[in-house]
Order: sequence, then C-alpha cells, then structure tokens
Amino acid sequence: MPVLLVLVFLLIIFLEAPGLIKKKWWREMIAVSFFLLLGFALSLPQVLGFELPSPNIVIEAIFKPISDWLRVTT
Amino acid sequence: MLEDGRISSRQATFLMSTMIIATVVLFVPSITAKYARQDAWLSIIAAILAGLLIARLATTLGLRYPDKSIFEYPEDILGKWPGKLVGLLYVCWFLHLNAEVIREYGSFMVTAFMPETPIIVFILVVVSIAAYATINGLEVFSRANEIFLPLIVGSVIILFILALGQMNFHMLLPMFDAEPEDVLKGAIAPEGWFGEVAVITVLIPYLNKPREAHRVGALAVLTCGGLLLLDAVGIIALFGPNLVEAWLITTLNGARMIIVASFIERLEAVIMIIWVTGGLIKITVFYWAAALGSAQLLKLKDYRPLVVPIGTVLVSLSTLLHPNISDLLQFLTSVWPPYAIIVFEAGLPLLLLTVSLARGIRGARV
Amino acid sequence: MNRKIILLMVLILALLFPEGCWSRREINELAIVLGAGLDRTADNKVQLTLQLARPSAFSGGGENAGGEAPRQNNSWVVTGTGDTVLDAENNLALKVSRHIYWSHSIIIVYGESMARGGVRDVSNFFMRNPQPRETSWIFVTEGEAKNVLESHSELEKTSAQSIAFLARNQPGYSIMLEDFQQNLTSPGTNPAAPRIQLLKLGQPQGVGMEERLRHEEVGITGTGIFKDDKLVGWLDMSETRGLLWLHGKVKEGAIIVPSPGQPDKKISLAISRDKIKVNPEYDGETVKFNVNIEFDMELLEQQSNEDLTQPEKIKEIERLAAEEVLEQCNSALAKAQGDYGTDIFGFGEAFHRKYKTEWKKVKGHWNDEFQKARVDIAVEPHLRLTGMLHRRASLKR
Amino acid sequence: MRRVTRHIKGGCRNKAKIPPGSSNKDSSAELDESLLLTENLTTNLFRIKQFLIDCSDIVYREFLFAQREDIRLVMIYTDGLADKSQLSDQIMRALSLELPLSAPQADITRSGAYHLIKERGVCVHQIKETNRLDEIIEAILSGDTVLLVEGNSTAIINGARGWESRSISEPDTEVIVRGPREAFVENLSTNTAMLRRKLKSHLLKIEALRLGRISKTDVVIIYIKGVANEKLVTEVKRRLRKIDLDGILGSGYIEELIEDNPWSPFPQINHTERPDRMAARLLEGRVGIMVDGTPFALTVPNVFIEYLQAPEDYYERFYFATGVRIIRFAALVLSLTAPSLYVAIITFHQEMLPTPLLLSIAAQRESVPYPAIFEVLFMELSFEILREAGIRLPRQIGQAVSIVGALIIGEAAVRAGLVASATVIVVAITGISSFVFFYSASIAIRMLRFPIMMASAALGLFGLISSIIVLVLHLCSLRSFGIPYLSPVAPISVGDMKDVVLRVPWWAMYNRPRLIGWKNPRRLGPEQKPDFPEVKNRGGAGDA
Repeated sequence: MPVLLVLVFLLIIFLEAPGLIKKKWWREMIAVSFFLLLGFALSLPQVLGFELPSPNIVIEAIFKPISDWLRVTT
Repeated sequence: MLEDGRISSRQATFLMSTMIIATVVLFVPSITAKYARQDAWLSIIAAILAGLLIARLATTLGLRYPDKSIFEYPEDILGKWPGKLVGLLYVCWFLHLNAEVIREYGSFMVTAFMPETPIIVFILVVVSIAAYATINGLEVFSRANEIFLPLIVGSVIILFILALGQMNFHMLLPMFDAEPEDVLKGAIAPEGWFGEVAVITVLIPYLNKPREAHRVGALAVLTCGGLLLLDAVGIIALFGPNLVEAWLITTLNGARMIIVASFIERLEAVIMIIWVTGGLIKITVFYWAAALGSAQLLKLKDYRPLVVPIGTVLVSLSTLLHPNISDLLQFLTSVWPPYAIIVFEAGLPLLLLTVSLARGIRGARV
Repeated sequence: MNRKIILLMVLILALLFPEGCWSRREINELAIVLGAGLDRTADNKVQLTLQLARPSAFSGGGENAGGEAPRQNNSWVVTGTGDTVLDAENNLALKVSRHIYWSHSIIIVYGESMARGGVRDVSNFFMRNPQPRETSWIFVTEGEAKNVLESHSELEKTSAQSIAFLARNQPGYSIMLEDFQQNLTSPGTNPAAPRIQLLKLGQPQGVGMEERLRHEEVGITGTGIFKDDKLVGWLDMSETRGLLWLHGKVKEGAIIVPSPGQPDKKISLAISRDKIKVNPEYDGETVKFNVNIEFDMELLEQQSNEDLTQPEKIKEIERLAAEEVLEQCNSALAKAQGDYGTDIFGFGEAFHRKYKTEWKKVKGHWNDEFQKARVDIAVEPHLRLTGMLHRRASLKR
Repeated sequence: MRRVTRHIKGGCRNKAKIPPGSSNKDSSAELDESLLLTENLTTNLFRIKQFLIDCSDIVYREFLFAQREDIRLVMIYTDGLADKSQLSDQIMRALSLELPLSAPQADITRSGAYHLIKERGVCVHQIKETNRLDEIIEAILSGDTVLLVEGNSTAIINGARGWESRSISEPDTEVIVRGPREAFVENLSTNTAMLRRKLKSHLLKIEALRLGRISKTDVVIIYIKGVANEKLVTEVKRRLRKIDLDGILGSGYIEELIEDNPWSPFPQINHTERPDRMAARLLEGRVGIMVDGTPFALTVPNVFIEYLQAPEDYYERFYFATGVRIIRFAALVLSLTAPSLYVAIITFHQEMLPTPLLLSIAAQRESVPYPAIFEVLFMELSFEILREAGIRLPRQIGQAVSIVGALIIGEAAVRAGLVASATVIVVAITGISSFVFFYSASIAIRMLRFPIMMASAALGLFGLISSIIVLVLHLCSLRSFGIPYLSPVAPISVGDMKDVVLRVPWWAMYNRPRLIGWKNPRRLGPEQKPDFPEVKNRGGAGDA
C-alpha cells in the first residue's frame, strides 16, 4: 500500500510538473508542491496505519458549549 | 481573471440549489425530527428564513465588489495581510467542508448500498470525477448541472407522489407540539446547510449579470427549502416522528417503502441517482472554489495545475476526519452547523460588510 | 490537462476493476430468503428459520406442466440458533452453500415463544440491516414459526408467498414491519399482528402426491395483540373484525345479519368505504372516547324471500348491521381493554393530537389510562346499493 | 439501383473567387520565368510533357488549323475526364473544317488565328486564357481541355468536362417515408445544383476552395447570407484554409481536421446526404461544407440533439414527430445503459427486481458458469461482430448473416447454458435501440457502452451513474464552432425547447435556434396559425 501511494504521487508529479516547467510557472510549481506535500503528509500515516488526530477536535473543543446545548437528551 | 467562464443567473441558481439539496434531503429530516419531532416543518421554515438572510448578507457583501471574489476583496477591506488571512480561512473552510461532504458521500454509499466495499473506493471515484469537472471549469459543470437539477427535483417530487398513498398526515398532528427551543435547535442543522449559499461570494464575479445575485441567492434557498419541506413532511407522514429520528437516512427508507401496484418496488436507485449526481456537483463547486481561491490568494496564473494536488488533500482529509459514521453524524448534528454559521456563513461576511460600510470603500460598479 | 485527468480516472478504474467487485454477488451465489421465522428456544436463544428459494424450481413455465414428472421442492427451509438474530444467521449459514440474501424476504413470522417474550430485541435487526424490507409482512403464530415456514402451498410456488398474499389481500388485520415498528415506538399505541396457523386444507392431487406433501396449509385465524412488545393474547376472527373497524381499515368483507322480517333467514352485506372518527374527551380524571364509524354497504345476498327494498326495511337492515358491527367492536375492545389492558387501536395518538399538554402526563402509563377509559361507539351504516337485483327473483306469488 | 450514366457537366468552374495562393501551396505560387509559356509550341509542349511524364491518361492531339501547316494546334486533355464528343464536335471539327470556311482568309495567320479561335472557333460555354504552366497542368488534370496555338504564349482552357458518374438516387443512410427522395452524389456541381434548386435565392452563397496538395479537391462553403453569422463563416473559412494535407478523399478527412475537440468520441460536425436536410440546416443559420467526390455534406455547428432529429419529423404531423422523438430518447438511453443496468442490477442490486422476476432470472442463470459481465460482454461483442459482418459482406449475404447469425447464436448460447435468455433479450434490445438514431452518433454510443459496462461491473449502479456523469460532463465541455454541444438542453434555452423533445407545429416555430441563428432570429411571419374564418362562416351559412 505505501508503495502504491508513492507511485500515485509520483504519477501526479510526472503528469503535472513537465507542463509547469515548460511554461516556467514557478509560483504555480510551489503551490502544487505545497498541496502535494500536504496530501502526502496526511495520507502516508493513514496508509502506514498510524492514527492521526482528526482536525475536528479543535472545532469540537471550541464549540463544545453549543454542541452540548444541541445534544439530544433522551 | 483565472476563470474565464461566465454563467447566467439561472445557471447560478441551479448550481446553488443542487449544491444544497444534495445533502439536505438525505440527512436533515432525521436530524431536525430529533429536536422538533412532527413540527420539523416549522424548524425548516425558520431555517429558510434565516437562509434568506444569509443569502442577502452574502450577496450584499459580494455586490460591493462585483468583480472580485471573497478571496480578494478582504484585502481591500481589511488591508493586505488580515485580508489574506480571511481569504486563507475561506480556502481552508471550503477544503474542510468538501472533505466532510466527500466523507458523507462515501459513508452514505457504504451504509445504504454496498457495505462490503471500502469507503476509499467511493472517495477516490468521486474526487477524480470532481477533479475532471473542476478542470473543465465553471461553465462546464454549470451546464451539466442544468441537466442534473431538473432530474433531482423531478425525482424528489415523483417519489413524493408515489409515496403519497402510504402517507398518513395524522402523523403531523398535533401541530406546535414541540417547545420553541426545540424548534430552534432543529432549525440550526438545516440552516447550516442553507448557509452554504454563502459560496455565492465566490460566484458573483462570474455571473453574466451580477446585479441579479440577490435573486439568485434567494431563489436557491427557496427552491431547496421547498424541496426539503416536501421531503420532511412526506417522510414524517410516512413513518411518524419516532421512526424518522431513529433512522440514519430517512429519505432512503421512504423510497424503499414505495410500492406501486406491485410493479415498482424499492426505488432506492432513485435516491442513489439524486445523491450521486447532486453530491458530485456539490463537491465540484467547493473543489472549484478551493482551487480558485488558492490560486487567487497566491496570485497564480491558472488554478488548473492545483486541482489534482488539492484532490490528494481532499482524499486524505476525508478519510482522516472521522473514525466512524456515528462520529460523523454527531459532528454534523451538533458541531458543524453552529461552527459553519457562526464563523463563515454569517460571522465573517458580517464583519467584512460592517468594516466595508464603516470605511466607506467599495469596488467597481456594474 | 483534460486528457491527463481522464488518464488518471482510467487508471483508478483499472485498479478498481480486478480487485474491485467487493459487493458483487452473482445471482447464482445467492440464497434468496423468501420468509423468516423467529422462535425462542428453551434456553432463551434465538432460533431463526429461513425459507430459501430453490431457483431451479422457478425456471420458465410449462416444462413440468405434464404432471408426470415428480414435483420438486420449490424452497428449502433451514434453521439455526444463536444469541442474536445475526448469530443465528451465521450458524445457519454454515449449512447453506450460498450467500444468504435478505432483500426479497416478504414475511417475518414470530413464533409464540418469541412473541410472548418480546420482539423488540430481534426486530431491531430487520430495521438496522439494509437488506430486509420495511414492507415485509409481520405475523405471529401459535406454536413454532418453523412449522409454518415448512408448510407448502398448492396455489402459490412457496408458502412464504402464499402467506404474504394473504396479508396483502387483507381479509384480516395485516401489518408491515415499518408500521409494526412505528406502533412499537409510539407510546400511544400497541402493535398487533395477524395470527397464522397450519390448517388441514385440500387434498393433494395427482400421482404420488399423497406421500410427498403434507396437506397442511397456512391460513389467517385471527390476531395476536401485544402489550408493548410482548404478545399478550389472541383475537378471533370476529374480534379481529372489531379491531379492523376501530382502525378504519375494513377494506372489504361482509356483515351477515338476520333478515328483518324472517329472523331465521340471513342476508349478507358487502362493506365498502368505511370511515372512523375518534374524538377523545378529557376532564383531568378520566378519558372518554367518542368513536364514530360510518360505512357503506351493498346488499349482495338474501336468503329470505321478503322484499327488502322498502325504506323501512332498509332502515331496519342498517340498524341490524350497526348492532353487528358494534358487537364486533365491543368484543375486540373487551379483550384489548378489559382482559389485557393494551391500546392496540391507536387511541392514545388520537388523545395526543387533541390534548398536547395533558398527554405529557399520561403518556408514561397510557395503557393503564386506556384501561380506565370509556369508549362510546356509534355506528352509522348506509345501505347504498342492492346489487344487480331489484328483489329476490325466485319469489313465488 | 446505382445506375451509372454518362453525366455531362456544363463548363469549367469559375475560379475567380479563389484567392491566389490558397489552392496551390507548392512552388507555383510565385511567378517564375520558367513557368510561363513561350511562343514556341514545341517548347511549350515539351515542358508540359515534362510535368506530365509517365501519365499515360493524358492525350495530346495535334492538328492543323484550316489545314495550314504553319498553324499547328495541340489539344491536351485527360482521357475519361474530358467530354470527347464535345471535343470532336465543338473544337476539332470547328477549327479544322468549319471556321476556315466562314472566316476571312486574311485573318488566318499565325497571329490572327489565336483571336479567331478564341472568339469564334471554340463552341464551348466557358473558356479561359492563361499563360502559366501550372494553371494549364491543373486545368488538364481537372478535366478541362487545353488548346495551345503555334506562336502564341497564351493557352485557351476549354471547360468541356464530362465523366462517368453516378446518377442521383435515393438516400441510403437517411431513409424516410414521407419527403424528398433524392440524395447527394459524388459530383460536387450536381450537389450544389440540387441545393440551389431548393433555395433559389441570391442569398445562398457558395464559395469555392481547393484543398489537398495532391488531390486538389474542390471544396465549397455554403451559407445563407444574412442568416448565417458572418463570424461563423469566417471561422469556417479560416479553419479550412489551415488544412495542409496531401489528399482529401472524403468529407470525413475535413471533419477531423477542423473539429473543436479532436479527442472526443462524439462527432462535432454533422453530415447528411439529403439536400432537404442540408437546406433546412442552412435555413437555421448553419454553414455547410461540401467536398467533391463524396455524397456527404458537412454542416456546422453541430449540436447533440441533431442526432435525435430525423428529417421525417418535419414532414409528418407534429404529434407523431413528438412521439417518435420520445421513443428515440428512450432508445438513446437504452442503447447506452441497458447492458450496464442489467449487469449492475443482477450482480449488485438484486433487491430492485420484483421477486418473481428475480427468481426467474435466477433460474435461468443457475446453469450459467460465467459472471454476468462476461456473459454480457460476450454477447455484445458477438453482436458487434455480426453487425460489422452484415455491413461489410455483399448486400444479399449480409442480411442473411446478421439475422440468421443473431438468431442462431442467441438460441444456441441459451440452449448450451452459456448465457441466460434474459441476457440475450437485453443485448438484442440494446442492439436494436442503437439503430434508431443517427449512425455517426450511434458509433460513439456503441463504443462508450463498453467502458460503462466495466464500470458497472466493478461498482454497480454507482459505477453506472458515475460514468454517465463523466459522459455528461464531457458532452458539456464540448463545443462545435463555439456552440455548446448540448444546447439547448445545457445551457437551457427555453425558446429552443420547441425542437428537442417536442416538435412544435410549423406555425409555432417562430425563431431560429437561439445560439446559431441569433443574427436573424425570426423565421416565421406573423399569424401563421391556420385560422380561416371565411370557410367556417360559409359552413355556418349553409346550415342556416
């Protein structure tokens, strides 16, 4: 699975990069790499079986009073 | 401009309607019935009214800068870096929202139709289709949506009519049984969805006639509201409030109840069509908004190279967000709506509008 | 760019295709469940009985029509036990070579042992699992559900279908899983389900049939009534009519009353279009229900030889019909209200609709409240049609 | 049916409209000394022969003008392309025998002969003069006859073309019951004439082009001035002029060279062999392209809906036409999705079938050893093979092969337990449905059926719906000469809905399609709905 993931990302780079380099769109290149890295960083641990904390925890913590009010009590 | 497509007001209305309907008809009747029980329709009407307000707020703000999107004009209003921050927040919100929707999409397919299939399959398929649509641009998916929306609305209405025979409208009685507080609570979830109409702040610069944006927002909310009302009333009349609140995806169960002269049975497929097409359009809209937003924030020449990388983020984020479906539902019921409404659908637009009005600045006129 | 995306999509599909097909089930790998029966064994386990279709018996019409070939079994009945329904199904699956497939199950039969002990625990499975239908018909049987499913139908291909059609045609009280569940969850009403029994019916026709088939078929013989989720008693057919009247569900059927002038002769009236109004009254102490039943009748049979077309005779017939219906209703009421104290008529919901605030006080113990309630029933029959005859043709002058 | 008759063509084409340089892209474009004729006939002849070396079909006929040894004439033409009877009657006999008798003897000199021949000698309708070798060569090869006169550096080109060609016959690919029965033929001038007969207006413009480096094929652009958008006409011309290909042998070549989305499986340029259909499209504001040598005329822009419209729709009553349209839509959906839907339902969503049907299909499949998808693929493939065989084989055998083959294979496969009979029914329905609508579109649909089948075999209905969505997205992204391919459905144009599922009566077809004919939208006069009160009154008076 990790190998497959790396392959997929390599494929995406292979499809994306040449066009950008040819057009010398370096800003775009940076943005693309940023998102690809983010995607890779988020997916690799999952594929390897680590449990990442959900980003929702922060939101849940902040909105706890309201969500407690909203929780159905039966 | 990054996106060279222009859409008509009708296309924009259709786009927003599909976007909201898709998720609303599936989950909301059950969530609302949890609080307001047979008075769910009351909650929905309240939500429609609030949705109209939000739409008005978003369009008023957007029309002050008719040639800019919400990723750009905060810079004019708040100054460069705070403005960029607001734009960035919106990009993140669209990404997050989209990941949630994609997760819902997968969960729905897995729960209702193909429990043996891993959820990642549906996520991958839908994200790649959405990427294809996004790359084709606003005009193309708006046009495709002009085919999908009539299909979706037609299906909902036909399902309603077919199920009419099994409905018992006594279930809606007694009216006004729920406490006002519960009605209010019930209104928050649909309101969170109606509030997604705030995405019109991204669409306004691409409208043929930006002046009609007010109408677009209002019509979209009314269309979805009407359909949701029909759906919720039908479902409650079919099952009674006790069962509706117990079920995960009540509309699906409603469709399964339909028996027409022992010939047509189990119309789940129709629900699947509604959800798969509608959900796809919704995901595409936010996908496009996120890609466009990042490109506008970073002042890129094109948003298209970003689409596939953003897709990888969406896929990994959507599998990361929730460990299981009850966590997803809990989040959608009690955390997401207040979060979305308070911060992004009402809060930030209100802030931007106030500052803009106070400083008396506005963009080009149309 | 566009082409690249399409390439990606094709790749994804190509990846999915060979290892895909997770949910794929070829039809000939399915054991199609036609009906399910649930019993509780002596050691408090769930005993699940499934009637599985044998597809080869359903191949197109006519090949065995000669009657010479021995008739095949159309279905196969298997039983398994376990702590939960799914556990029982898994144990049962050990004996079945195919994947058990619920979506076409049209009946669920609760054996008496299961019904008396409460059905809420097991019925949850049918709601939670996406495969079984909400539109399955629910039955209770005296004795074991297994026996009922093992029976055979002369008219239909399998007994499950035969039972389901019995329910669909509604000669008795019939209820779907979804309505049953709704009644279970609502505090204002209790469920009821038709009672089916094995009856000695018909004689198998044809060579060799006597040995092959048990000539017992399933018939509806009344209604089982529940208090909350537990079976508490039975209504016979006449009381079931009363239940149907009080539910406003009499779609068809007949009332037999004595002929007004010749009480030893009978006349039959077919019923159409019934309407019921339940009007609760509450004074803070006791609940009172004013029930008004209105229906249309058609005179279809006359044993007597008097002329029934006179207005006063019609009045009289209407009165007699009203009495008959009232008696049916009262007998059902007496059983449900008097003997078992369970509101199977949904009066509680009618009460809820009218007295929103008061309901909150009584809904916790509604069945007790119902037991104390007074029910006044008014019946208003209308004889609208007299069939194709003006009066009896064989009248000798 | 295909009676071959001798077709006589009136004259050489008026080439005045050909912009210089557009027709010949090789070296002849610039004027070169060596490409001009000299006064010496032998040199000229030698040069021409140099060009046409090893072209055995070129005929050089030398003869004398008025039997004078010093005035030699050479007539050059291509065997089979020039009208020989006209040549011998009108040119040779006239020049060698008749003209010398009537003309004043004083004029019969080397210098005078040329003018004499030009003005009085040649009795053909169209002549042209040139002093350029390349033009001469082109004229010879196009079927014109070139006359060289001793001592003159200009040649006379006689438009006496005439070659074997097919006569006008009934259309083979677009058969209808009620309506005109003529189809375009291979000959371009016959085709333009047919069109001109339909639209006798000076507004019908037929502009000529010559394409193909070697084939030098005549191509015309046809449009109605004032109806067709000029921008569209310019764009068509621009794209056509860009073509640089050695030979254009059919309109299909051009189609693929000027499409907007060359990778799409859907044709974005429509073609027809019916002059009436072509005329109808021109009247809607479209632009036509006709190529010499092919009976199929192209029209642009093309929208998807056109494939579901048949010419018959406009000749029959509108109720009928609307009904048939609905059937065609159903056929479109069926031919695209029926096998996939079948596979999806019987392998993933068996709950959607009514119980008796499920049991009956289960009984049929009991003995089938393969998964449903292979069964369907096998049957679909054999159906496609049969269809291809039916088209390629000689006509009489072809029909027998397709019908018998389908019957025998289907029946035998069911008997052998290889496929379920339900599969055969589904495949047959799919196959039949794909014949209902226009052939070119049905090719795309037939092809796309297979990936959709794969998707539904992998993911059931979800795969089916997803692939349909991709298809719709793709169709929405297409444009044909700037017009969205799915218009007027997407983008919705309410006014144009009158000719999509409905075909409203002619008295209600007020406007041309909005996106195509916006320049001059009105096509119907006011108050055209039949309402003849005087007739009614007369009837009333009769009663009284």
